Amino acid sequence: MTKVHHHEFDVVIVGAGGAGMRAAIEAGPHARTAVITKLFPTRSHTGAAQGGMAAALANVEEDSWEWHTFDTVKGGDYLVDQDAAEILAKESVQAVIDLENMGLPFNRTPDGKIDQRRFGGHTRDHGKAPVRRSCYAADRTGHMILQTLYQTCVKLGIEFFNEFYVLDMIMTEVDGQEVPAAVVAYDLATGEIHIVRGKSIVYATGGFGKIFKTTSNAHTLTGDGIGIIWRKGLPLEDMEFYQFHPTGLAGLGILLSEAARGEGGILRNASGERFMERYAPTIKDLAPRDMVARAMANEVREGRGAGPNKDYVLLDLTHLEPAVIDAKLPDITEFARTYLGVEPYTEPVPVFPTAHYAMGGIPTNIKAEVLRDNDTVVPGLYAAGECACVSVHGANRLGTNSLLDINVFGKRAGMYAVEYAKTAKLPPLPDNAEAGVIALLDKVRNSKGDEKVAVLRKELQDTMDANAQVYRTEESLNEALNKISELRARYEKISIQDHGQRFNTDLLEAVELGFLLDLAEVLAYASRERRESRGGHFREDYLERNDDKFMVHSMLYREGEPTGEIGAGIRVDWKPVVITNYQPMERKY
Amino acid sequence: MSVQIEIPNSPRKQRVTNWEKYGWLYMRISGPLLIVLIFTHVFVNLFTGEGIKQIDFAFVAGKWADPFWQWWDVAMLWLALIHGTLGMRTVINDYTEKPKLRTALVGTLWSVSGALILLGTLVVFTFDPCPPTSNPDLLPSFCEAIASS
Amino acid sequence: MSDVKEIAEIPSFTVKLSIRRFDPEKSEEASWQEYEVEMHATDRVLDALHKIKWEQDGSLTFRRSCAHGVCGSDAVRINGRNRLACKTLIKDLDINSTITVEPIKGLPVEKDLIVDMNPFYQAYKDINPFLVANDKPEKERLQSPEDRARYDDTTKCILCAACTTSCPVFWTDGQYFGPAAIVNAHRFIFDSRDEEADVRLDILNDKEGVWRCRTTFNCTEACPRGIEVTKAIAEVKQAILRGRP
Amino acid sequence: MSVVPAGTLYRGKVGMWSWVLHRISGVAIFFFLLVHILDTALVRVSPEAYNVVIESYKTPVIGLAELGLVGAILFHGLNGVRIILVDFWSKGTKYQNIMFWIVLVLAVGITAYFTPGHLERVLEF
Ligand SMILES: Cc1cc2nc3c(=O)[nH]c(=O)nc-3n(C[C@H](O)[C@H](O)[C@H](O)COP(=O)(O)OP(=O)(O)OC[C@H]3O[C@@H](n4cnc5c(N)ncnc54)[C@H](O)[C@@H]3O)c2cc1C
Ligand code: HEM
Ligand code: SF4
Ligand code: F3S
Ligand code: FES
Repeated sequence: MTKVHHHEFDVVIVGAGGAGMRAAIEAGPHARTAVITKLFPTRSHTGAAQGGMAAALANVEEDSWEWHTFDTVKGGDYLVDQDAAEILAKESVQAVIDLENMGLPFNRTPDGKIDQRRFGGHTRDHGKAPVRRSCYAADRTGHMILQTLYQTCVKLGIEFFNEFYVLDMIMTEVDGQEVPAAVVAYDLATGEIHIVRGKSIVYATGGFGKIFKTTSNAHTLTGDGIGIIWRKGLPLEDMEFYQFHPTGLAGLGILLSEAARGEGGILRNASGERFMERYAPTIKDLAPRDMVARAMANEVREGRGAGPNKDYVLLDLTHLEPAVIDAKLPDITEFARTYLGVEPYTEPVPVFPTAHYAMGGIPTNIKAEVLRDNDTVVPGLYAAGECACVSVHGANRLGTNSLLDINVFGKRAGMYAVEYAKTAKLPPLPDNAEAGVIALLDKVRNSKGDEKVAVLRKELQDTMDANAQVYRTEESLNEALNKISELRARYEKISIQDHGQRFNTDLLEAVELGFLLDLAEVLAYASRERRESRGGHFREDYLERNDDKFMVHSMLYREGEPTGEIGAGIRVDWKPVVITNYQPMERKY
Repeated sequence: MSVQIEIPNSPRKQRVTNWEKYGWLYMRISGPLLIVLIFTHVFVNLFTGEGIKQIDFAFVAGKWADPFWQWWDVAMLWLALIHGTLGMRTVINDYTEKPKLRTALVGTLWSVSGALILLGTLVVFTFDPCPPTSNPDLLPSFCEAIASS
Repeated sequence: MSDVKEIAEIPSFTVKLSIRRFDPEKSEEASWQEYEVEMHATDRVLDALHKIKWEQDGSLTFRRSCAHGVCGSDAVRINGRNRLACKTLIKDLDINSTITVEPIKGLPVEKDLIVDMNPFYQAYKDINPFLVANDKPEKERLQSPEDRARYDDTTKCILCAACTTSCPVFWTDGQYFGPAAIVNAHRFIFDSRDEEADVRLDILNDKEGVWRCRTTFNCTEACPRGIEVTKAIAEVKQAILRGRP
Repeated sequence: MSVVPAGTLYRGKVGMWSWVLHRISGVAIFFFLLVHILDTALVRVSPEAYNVVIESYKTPVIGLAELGLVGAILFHGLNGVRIILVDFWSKGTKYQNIMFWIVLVLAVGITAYFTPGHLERVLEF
């Protein structure tokens, strides 16, 4: 019998990345708060973020939050909810100041203010010229944010449950409404189960890049949080919009921040041509990511790729002063040296797009409350960060807007979760709350087939890279969906080798694969249903943006168990986009 | 190990002054002094003249007849022994885990060192270069002069 | 379609790994187990561990996340030295002899390459690793680029524990705060905005504080972030002697 | 919870091995010093007693050990200076490696310089 432990809190936060800890800092001092995380907090993937965090501080040149809003809306190909984008841009200044006050070591201007630099898609006065809006700490901004937030949590004495995998959420009915009562977590160290009850529950579990092969995401970004929400029958929004970052180290996917281009790096094809001049004549290499990524993929497709297989392009930093590179881009140049053996001072670095960021996720409103349909909230349930979709990123996220998102909406999630917890009662816990997780684990543990987790995962990633990446068609997406159905069937026949209780990562990788399959399927399905090209979603069979039909968010619902038929068990619905100031226009840079 | 809830940070109590810093500094101050003292000592005793062969009672008595060498050797004794004892204490602290054993060993160490420092100091200052009952051949040459006077 | 190939056709070869296995559910004793895997020169030790786990022995247990040296999960002892498995390229090791991989030293081993990190984190927390500043600025606190540069090196720490568990003094009784805690104290002691340098200096003036460092430089050599750890410790020692940063 | 006994030896570099040597030499010198104080104290007993003990210092076996002692003192002392420089000189940590080799060369060199004469004296005994 697995041992089951019970805990009660006011606010339960799942995930200790930037969003989770930012929420904890708001909640901790006002309510009994627990943070449950499958990784030790400072190992969360927020720490990998490099470039910076956008805020119209106007420390180095004129800037305003309206311009920032506009850039965000335009960058997201107008699929952005503009009320949310306004909040993001307006509250960005305070978010940066908060971090600085907590101790974050931003780079400084000569007069001691927070320094700012350029970043793709951020412009002055509605697209006139690039603006310096990204606040940064060398190319370790995410690292510094994560460390600073963790330090603040230590200061506040926040309670963490480290290396606890949340695998299920218990819903219950209170006053005729479904509300979350608890999350069920698996303690990696002991294999025991913990039921953590809370009045409000915040999801901040990050992304799911591991559905792709080439990705900048960590091995642990398997989308568990989003998967749990999905399995509870709650909807997911805009899942077709996945960002491919232009400059991943070729073959590896390790990210070289856009800051490299912000500081003057240039993309070149095999013949040394600065090809972005052809695709985005005004801002060239600093065009939004989806455009650059597609341009790169196109160069390679049309035979202008570099290297022995002509399958990548080159990021040229050689014209920059080594001192500038050392001061502003130390880490990413080290990646090039360590992993490719390329010296960025003198040689261009091989790069190719890498799966990077999920624009979609758990739908929320601007109070970070999770939605159960287009407008009804689930009381007491919150989500923030990459796992959430407040829709500030729309169809394509601007660089530096995600670190901003996790801070602004992480903070909001914490605030509103506390506010709710102050008046709410602890929802009753249904009997046998642990049953779901125990069944899930036992199924994997006892399965006696001959399929291997790693093989299935690799096949999934391969098919996603081949069929649902930068370029997509009805055909390729159907192929992906077919493959996923096949993998789903084979997943029933997996077996694992480790049957122990302690630190059983073999078991958890199998569970994580289950979530990956779910999310890959939703992504491919949503991509197929969106028969247009917009932002990060590019359909070769529907080249144009189609505002008449698709100026809407997709809302995906799980209806029943997947049957093995393509897309069976998934239903798509649509949700209007909130437009305040900016009417959709063609996106040109 | 069941629940791994981290211990929230609790404010730290101010502790009494500890001597670690001074011990550490002492090692670094005595070190260079010891270089001068010991290297000269070794040089005079082993490199110059007959080297090790010259060392006997008469040699020692000859040196200590001069207060300069008396003070030299006493300084060396104190500095080196305290330096060595502090060093040995570090070594003991590193390799003993039981507090009792640790206290016992360090206690013994200091007792032995203290005793030896006292002994050595006494020897140097109460030393008689020309003990009257001894074989004059073993004594330094100046004893004859003293004896005959 | 866009199936990314390796940079150039890289030759593959067989490497032997000897991994220190330990599972208290099976045996009280740890033992070495040998594996052979096909690897490419650009692969990292983490890739080899994954290959073994995914293809040969699912019970092999280790921590990892980011796979490019920024999260600090996978500090292990490779060929006798503390390294991040994800930052150690196979080609940089001698592939003609067996590569040994074992858990970092001085923390209780839980299973295979996983150690109990709690004592390590506790030492970190003990130095008050957070900014203490009581003024309430309206905007950001100002800090000159020079003042910012003063503590830049030690802000890079990812708490991987490679340094602390390479320190011979830490191995002796595990009571020493260890280099990582000192590095993180340094980060605040020399931050011009911080007001509690004296408290931190006092904490590190402890019996188990900086004075236990014997300048063996293992920490500096092990740090995957290239932090000059021993130097940071020396600076803290001097600050304690001075009584101020 | 169990601490599994260490596997291989940690392969530290110069810094670690210099510390190992420093510690071994320090402990060795310490014990020698204890003995040395006691034997010197014999001068208070009688010249005969002192001389008898001192004679044993001049035998070949002990004579060889004395070489080791000289080497140990040289190394410990010079390495002590290196440590002090690492602690107090801002560039000390940068040059610790090269300083170690200087210490070693000096210690070995001076000991070697001293060896022939000393051996001659103890061997003819
Ligand atoms: C290489 C890279 C560079 C980037 N650079 C930038 C940049 O320059 N600017 C920018 O704005 N954005 C950048 N981004 C994007 C941004 O960093 C991320 O989107 C953001 O950090 C996500 O934060 P998060 O808090 O939502 O999630 P994460 O930081 O990923 O945290 C997820 C947390 O959830 C926990 N968790 C997950 N599943 C479970 C579970 N089942 N049970 C318990 N806990 C769980 C994890 O332990 C972790 O603590 C970058 C991203 C990458 C990958
Ligand atoms: C010749 C001049 C000497 C110098 C310059 C010197 C210098 C030093 C220094 C600086 C240390 C501290 C090392 C550290 O903190 O890491 C030290 C340690 C030590 N010294 Fe000396 N020393 C000298 C002579 C001696 C003598 C004569 C003895 C024996 C009595 C001795 C025994 C020790 C011991 C036992 C240690 C501790 C070693 C350790 O902790 O690893 N030293 N020495
Ligand atoms: S100082 Fe370096 S080795 Fe030590 S924990 Fe930090 S990053 Fe790791
Ligand atoms: S390894 Fe240890 S002894 Fe000092 S220099 Fe580093 S802390
Ligand atoms: S896996 Fe993150 S540091 Fe190695």
